[in-house]
Amino acid sequence: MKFIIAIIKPFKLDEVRRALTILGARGMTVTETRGFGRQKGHTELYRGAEYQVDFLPKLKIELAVPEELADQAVAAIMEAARTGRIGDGKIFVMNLESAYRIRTGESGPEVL
Amino acid sequence: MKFIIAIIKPFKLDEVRRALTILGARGMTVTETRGFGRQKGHTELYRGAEYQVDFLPKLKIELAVPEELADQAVAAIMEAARTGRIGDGKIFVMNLESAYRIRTGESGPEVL
Amino acid sequence: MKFIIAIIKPFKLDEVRRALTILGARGMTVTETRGFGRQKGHTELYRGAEYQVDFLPKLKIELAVPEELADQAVAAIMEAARTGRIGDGKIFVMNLESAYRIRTGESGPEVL
Amino acid sequence: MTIFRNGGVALSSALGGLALAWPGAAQAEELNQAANAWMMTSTALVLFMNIPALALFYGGLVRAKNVLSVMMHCFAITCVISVLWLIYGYSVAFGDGGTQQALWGGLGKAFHAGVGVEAVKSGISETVYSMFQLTFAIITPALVAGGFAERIRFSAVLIFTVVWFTLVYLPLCHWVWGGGWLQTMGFNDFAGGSVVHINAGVAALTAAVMMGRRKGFPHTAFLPHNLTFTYIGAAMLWVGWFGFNGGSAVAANGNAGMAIMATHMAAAGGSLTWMLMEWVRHGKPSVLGIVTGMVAGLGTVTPASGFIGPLGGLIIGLMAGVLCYWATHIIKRKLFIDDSLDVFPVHGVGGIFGTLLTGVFAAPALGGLGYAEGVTMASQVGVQAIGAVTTIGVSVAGSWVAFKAADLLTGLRVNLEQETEGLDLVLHDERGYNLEY
Amino acid sequence: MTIFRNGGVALSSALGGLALAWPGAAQAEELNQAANAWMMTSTALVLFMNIPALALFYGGLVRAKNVLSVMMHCFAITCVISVLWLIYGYSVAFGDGGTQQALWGGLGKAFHAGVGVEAVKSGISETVYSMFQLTFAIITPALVAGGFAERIRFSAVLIFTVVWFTLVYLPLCHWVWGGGWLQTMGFNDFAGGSVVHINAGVAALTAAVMMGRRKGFPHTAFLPHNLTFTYIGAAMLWVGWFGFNGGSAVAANGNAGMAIMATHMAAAGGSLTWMLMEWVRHGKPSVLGIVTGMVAGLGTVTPASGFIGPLGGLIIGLMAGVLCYWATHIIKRKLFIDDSLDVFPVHGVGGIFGTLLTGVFAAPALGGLGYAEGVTMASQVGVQAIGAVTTIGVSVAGSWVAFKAADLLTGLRVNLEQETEGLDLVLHDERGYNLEY
Amino acid sequence: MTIFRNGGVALSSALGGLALAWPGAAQAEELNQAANAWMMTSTALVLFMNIPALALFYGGLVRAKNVLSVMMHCFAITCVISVLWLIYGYSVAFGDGGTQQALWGGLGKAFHAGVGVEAVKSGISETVYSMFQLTFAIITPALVAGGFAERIRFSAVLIFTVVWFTLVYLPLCHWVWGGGWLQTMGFNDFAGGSVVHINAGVAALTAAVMMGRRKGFPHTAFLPHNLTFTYIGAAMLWVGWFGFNGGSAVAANGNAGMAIMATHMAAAGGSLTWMLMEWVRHGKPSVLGIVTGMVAGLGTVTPASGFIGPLGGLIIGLMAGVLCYWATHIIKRKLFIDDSLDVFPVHGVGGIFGTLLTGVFAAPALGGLGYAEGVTMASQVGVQAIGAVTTIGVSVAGSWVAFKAADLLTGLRVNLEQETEGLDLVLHDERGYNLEY
Ligand SMILES: Nc1ncnc2c1ncn2[C@@H]1O[C@H](COP(=O)(O)OP(=O)(O)O)[C@@H](O)[C@H]1O
Ligand SMILES: Nc1ncnc2c1ncn2[C@@H]1O[C@H](COP(=O)(O)OP(=O)(O)O)[C@@H](O)[C@H]1O
Ligand SMILES: Nc1ncnc2c1ncn2[C@@H]1O[C@H](COP(=O)(O)OP(=O)(O)O)[C@@H](O)[C@H]1O
Repeated sequence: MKFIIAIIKPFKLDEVRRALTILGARGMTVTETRGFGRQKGHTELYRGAEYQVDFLPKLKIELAVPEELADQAVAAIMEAARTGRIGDGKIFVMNLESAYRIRTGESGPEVL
Repeated sequence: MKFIIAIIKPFKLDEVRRALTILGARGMTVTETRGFGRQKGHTELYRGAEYQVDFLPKLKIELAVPEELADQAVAAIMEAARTGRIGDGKIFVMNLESAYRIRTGESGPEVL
Repeated sequence: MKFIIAIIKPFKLDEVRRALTILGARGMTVTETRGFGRQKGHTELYRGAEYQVDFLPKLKIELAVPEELADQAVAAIMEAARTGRIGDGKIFVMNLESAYRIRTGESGPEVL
Repeated sequence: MTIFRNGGVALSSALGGLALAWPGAAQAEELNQAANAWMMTSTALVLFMNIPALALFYGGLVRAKNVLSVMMHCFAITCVISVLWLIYGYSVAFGDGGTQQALWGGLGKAFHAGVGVEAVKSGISETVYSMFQLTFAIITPALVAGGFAERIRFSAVLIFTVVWFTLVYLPLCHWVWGGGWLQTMGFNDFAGGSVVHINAGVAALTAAVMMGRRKGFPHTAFLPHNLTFTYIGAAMLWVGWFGFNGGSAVAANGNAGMAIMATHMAAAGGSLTWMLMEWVRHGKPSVLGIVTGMVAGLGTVTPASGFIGPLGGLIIGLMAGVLCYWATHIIKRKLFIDDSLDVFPVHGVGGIFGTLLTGVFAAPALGGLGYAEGVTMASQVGVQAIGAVTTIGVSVAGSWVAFKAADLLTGLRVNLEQETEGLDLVLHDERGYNLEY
Repeated sequence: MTIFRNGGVALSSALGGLALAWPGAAQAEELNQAANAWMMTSTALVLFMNIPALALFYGGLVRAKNVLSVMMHCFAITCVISVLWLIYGYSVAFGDGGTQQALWGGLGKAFHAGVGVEAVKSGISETVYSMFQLTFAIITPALVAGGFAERIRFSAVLIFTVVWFTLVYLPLCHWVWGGGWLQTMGFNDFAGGSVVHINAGVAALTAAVMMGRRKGFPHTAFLPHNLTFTYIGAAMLWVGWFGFNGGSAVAANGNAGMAIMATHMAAAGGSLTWMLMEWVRHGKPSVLGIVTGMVAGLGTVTPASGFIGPLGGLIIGLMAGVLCYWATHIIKRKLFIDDSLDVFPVHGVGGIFGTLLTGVFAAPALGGLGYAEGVTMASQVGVQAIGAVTTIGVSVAGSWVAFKAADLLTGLRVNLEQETEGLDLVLHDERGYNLEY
Repeated sequence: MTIFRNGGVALSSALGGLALAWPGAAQAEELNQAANAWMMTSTALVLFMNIPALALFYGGLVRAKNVLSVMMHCFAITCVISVLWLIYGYSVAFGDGGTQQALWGGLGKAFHAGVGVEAVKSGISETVYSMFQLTFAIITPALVAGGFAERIRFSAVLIFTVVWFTLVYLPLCHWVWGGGWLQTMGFNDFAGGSVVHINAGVAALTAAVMMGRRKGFPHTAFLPHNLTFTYIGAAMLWVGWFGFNGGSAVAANGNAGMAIMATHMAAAGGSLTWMLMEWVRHGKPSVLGIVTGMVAGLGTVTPASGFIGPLGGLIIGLMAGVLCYWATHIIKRKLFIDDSLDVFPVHGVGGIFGTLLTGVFAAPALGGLGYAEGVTMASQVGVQAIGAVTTIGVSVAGSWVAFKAADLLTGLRVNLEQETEGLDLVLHDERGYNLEY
């Protein structure tokens, strides 16, 4: 199994979720984060002074998938989250050794 | 060492923490997240219109443990977090290559 | 590639980011979390009663780096985040199998 | 506001009120300091209804990324209208229009010319009279902001404000309260059922139709980002409404007291029926529901508040809660119009209904204070209908012009990406909350 | 409220107040417009104390998942009580009970019958008199809500409100302020030490005992989710209390001014001593501590506020801060009673203490305004004790009946899982904050 | 406040105001109940300006970890000053100083001795007079808190408050409003341009210089953690300012009404020009900008508000928005002084400017109400300059002493780590928000 971490622009969440659902993913976990990267942060005004805000609001999607779905999931996120402008985000894939469903105690790819 | 990620229902935090403490875990990190899964979200009223809210509040527990404690930790979380109703959450286990304590610079399982 | 997770004291963010930037890291993702560990939480007053608050505010930094930068990155974080007092935090390193840039579809260490 | 202050006089003495003269003769009046004290308080209360009350009420309802933009609308409108009021607004609405009095008040009092420290109007300082009226002129366009929230450009709001104030608000205000033709005809709008509520509701609906829906409407839930703010705003509106309706008596007498009591009962009634509607239809009552019912009750009772008793107020409120609930449902769920914060179904529908009911509940048999000489319930309701229809017509036409002007000059809407990013960052380089540190 | 308004007259002329007649003769009185203006303002201030002030104060103290439920209590109580007040509340409390005047006011003024625009009572419009009193009837059960917060069913709150208002609030209100037996006996409660504060505190304690503790009490820290709200609410309470106590003079004279000053000093005093208690005992002063001390000072000075001088107010406040601090500690940490928001130790204990002290600090030697003819400090304190004990007795009994009724009809508490999930989602399908977008 | 109330009398009768006698003769005056009603309302409004308004305004501007500390400052200052006021403050400022009247009011009214229920001063109850003045004494040191926010120790704030109130506030207050030498000289400060705004601004600047910068200044952005709070606070300040300036007429007459209107227009003007400055220079207008402009307009018009017309108010406001914008820029970006919440550039600069302009816009040709007999614009501006310079001098010296005393006794600043951790946890064992559950 694979553990996919995707950092995306917040307003792309709906599209990404839809794309993953179509693919058959039945669960995911989303966290608000702040990202620092090539994309420049916005300016904030403070009584006439301007400040650069480096950290931008991003969403992190964590998604555990069976081995065979990993590539498709990456591709689906990539397409759904893309605006083509800097700051679209990153996808990281790691190896997932085991997965359990708390409710039933089951483990393995079928719990995902 | 193993890196355990558990997604649980928020009100189970206390019990999970207690179970892990009994087991000997001396640290963990908790993050608020929103989960999407089989459990249906709640309805919210908005001036007579009803809306389905898909993402549910969940907590993510991150816990690094020495190899030999991993299974017990998973079992402990599983038991403490279970209500038996849909949405109880998932546990994911990954391989942890190294761990450091910032304060001392030490590394290895003994920092956990 | 490596995926580094660092739990640090919130007010050390600026210093850590600076240290990593000097090292050449061009991106990272930061999340607010609450940590439980050896460091004792603070006391909160509530109308004459005192309560111990166990979970302390921490920041989690996620940083994907090319293999060869991993050790330096760990060292840099360690140095920048250290106050020498209990609760400084931990660094966890895991293996990162693949990384993608959403905007371009590229993958590999060069997207980091 | 009308009959007791400037218009029909038959009733006012029966009520033990002050003898109120026609504007032209105001200088000779004596200052009633108690009334003056109450009217300064009322002025503060009505300003309070806009900032912060309405800003909180509306601000809480939008998503976090747009909270500042909505609050900015309320604030900037306050500033712009205040300046225009000093320059020509007060004069056009409340000046002495001479032979054209039926239509407008002329420019004789532009820049508040002749309104000195000692000037008295309707028994209070003319400056206080003017300030009190100004607060009404401020809150009306601010109410409209609920219709175009979460997608309008800030510059468009400013243009709309200037044009709409001039073309829509000032004429209606003069006609109904400044000695214009509707007032002469005997149209009764005590505190703004037509001038404020119908007017704002219709303008918001016009805006919603002209601008189109927010991205995601009607499928996405635009959940209020902070219902505690909406609640606080609602509570402040309730309290402020004592000044809005109670102050419209322009006196610290029993008429003001009775208006406050009728107003209060309508708020309670509207809250309870909206709450019950939800309980019955959805199984649970909500905080947003009860406070929306409150606004419905208050908006609906406003035109009647000075002519009725507390029981009349309660009944109007009870009806308003049900009626506006359904109106909201229909606009949003049947007609799919994205009047973002439901201004039309609450204020517009409530205002129309209340303006008509004013003719009914004034009947002494219903606990009301009675009709002017020679007037029957039927004839009064007829006049009320004329007033309501006039307001709707003027508001639709003028609002269309105002938004069209804004569209041509700067464009009405932000683009889709900006809408998704949120107006606060895009238009103001700010965010409402930075709670991290 | 009592002596200056309806009761003993000896003092009132000495104070340069209005000549105040017995209710029955009210129609003949002349309207004092200045008093009327001030009383309308005071009415607005006291309504403001409940919504939004108390809603904020309480709302901030609970956990985020219950904030709306608590605010809903304050709002729904406002609506329900208002309607009941119009139907029978005002009449029972302030009507002319004829031969039964010692016990209740009868139903002669049900539906505000006979309370016209021109009706005058105690020198102000009777509608204003009634509205002012209504706001007291609203805030008292709302205060009780602090005792059952975070675990009660919403329907139970509604049932409690109706029963308790009828069985407990109205009788006490009549006895103390409406010409009932306690007033006749010379019991002095200027602005509600007994009727409001003892009463609410005791009812909250009864609720806490009957309902049992919240899950986790006393080990878990139920941290206030938003102390800024609690602070804002406290600040608004302070300001609103000028209307609460100042308005209880039912006049815009020196008595009102003196009551405001004494009130203000008590607030300052209570704040400072609670703050110092914390500083000494815990090493740090807290925001929650200082504002709780303020409420303690205000609640305690309330019954005395119109009979004392500013120094008396300050001393009462200083004592209240210490006393209520300890009372809170004992209830929570020794008796382990989960009166969620500490209503009894702050309002109940403060109210009892203040009601007794009213008899003491009225002494001219202590800067007070003196006693009625033939009354000594000892005899006055005795009467004060009778009033306090009566209030406690009626409140315990009536509260028990009210909560028992709610329990039988709909159940008092949500179940454990619902309690953990939070009342906002479970009972209202809403959440206070959606700050993500 | 000066001329109409206690001082030059030439003008007051021309304005149809009350005949106002010298303090010493006050007891013989008759109570004007309407004025009393309005002044109690104004008192409530000005207290409201400090808590919660200023607490919200300031609290929203700091980082989340310091929000409670700032709110605590406002609250504790309120309590401490109130007690000191009762003990000696009122007497020193407004007592009858006899032969030393030019310098101070003596201690004859310490503990409010002789200020009974029936005491009347300037036509209102002396308790009300005192309470109204007290609210000014409260808000002035609270304004200073913006200068030392986010790094001061709480105990240092308390020490500063006691010393500064005694050495700086009371003398200035007496000199300008209590019959002291500046008032005798004809210095005009209607509602506190010098006593409140210059004074607080200069003290804040002194604090900022003495304490040094916050860690990270000027490179790090100290973003407001909650601009919605700042907005709400600003809106409440606007409304409350009607009591601040309108109440300074100490009457419910046309003078109060005119002051309110001029005040309102200045707020609108300052808001708009600050907004435009940002729009032109940064491309976007901000919420923080528009509300800061409002405060600039209000602070600047304060000394003039009772002497000018609405157009004068508007012009003063328009100028204030531009001037204070630049002043803020220069202090922060050129001089790198870390006056945390910009108290000096907004209140100090605005106050100085307004104090001088008071001499200009009083000219009838500019819509003003005229000069006292024998006074010309030039001579009046000269006297105004003397008043401004005096205030600056006294405030710099006294503030230095006050902060030095605090430094010696307890230390001024928390250490670096505490500063980073945040004052709420470090000093008060609390956090503003616990929104998780
Ligand atoms: N090396 C990295 N490790 C972890 N997160 C990263 C890394 N690089 C970028 N990110 C995340 O991805 C986001 C987007 O990256 P950025 O460089 O701005 O643009 P792009 O994705 O278009 O290259 C960042 O805001 C950050 O959250
Ligand atoms: N494949 C997945 N990857 C990551 N998180 C998941 C995944 N599936 C479920 N989750 C998380 O687990 C939570 C519970 O899952 P859900 O399907 O609702 O019920 P259950 O755990 O009882 O099967 C979800 O809300 C989500 O946060
Ligand atoms: N085993 C663990 N797994 C995950 N996070 C941990 C673990 N141990 C500690 N942490 C995190 O590191 C933080 C600091 O740990 P703590 O034991 O308090 O001090 P120190 O880092 O100095 O040993 C904790 O607050 C927690 O967030």
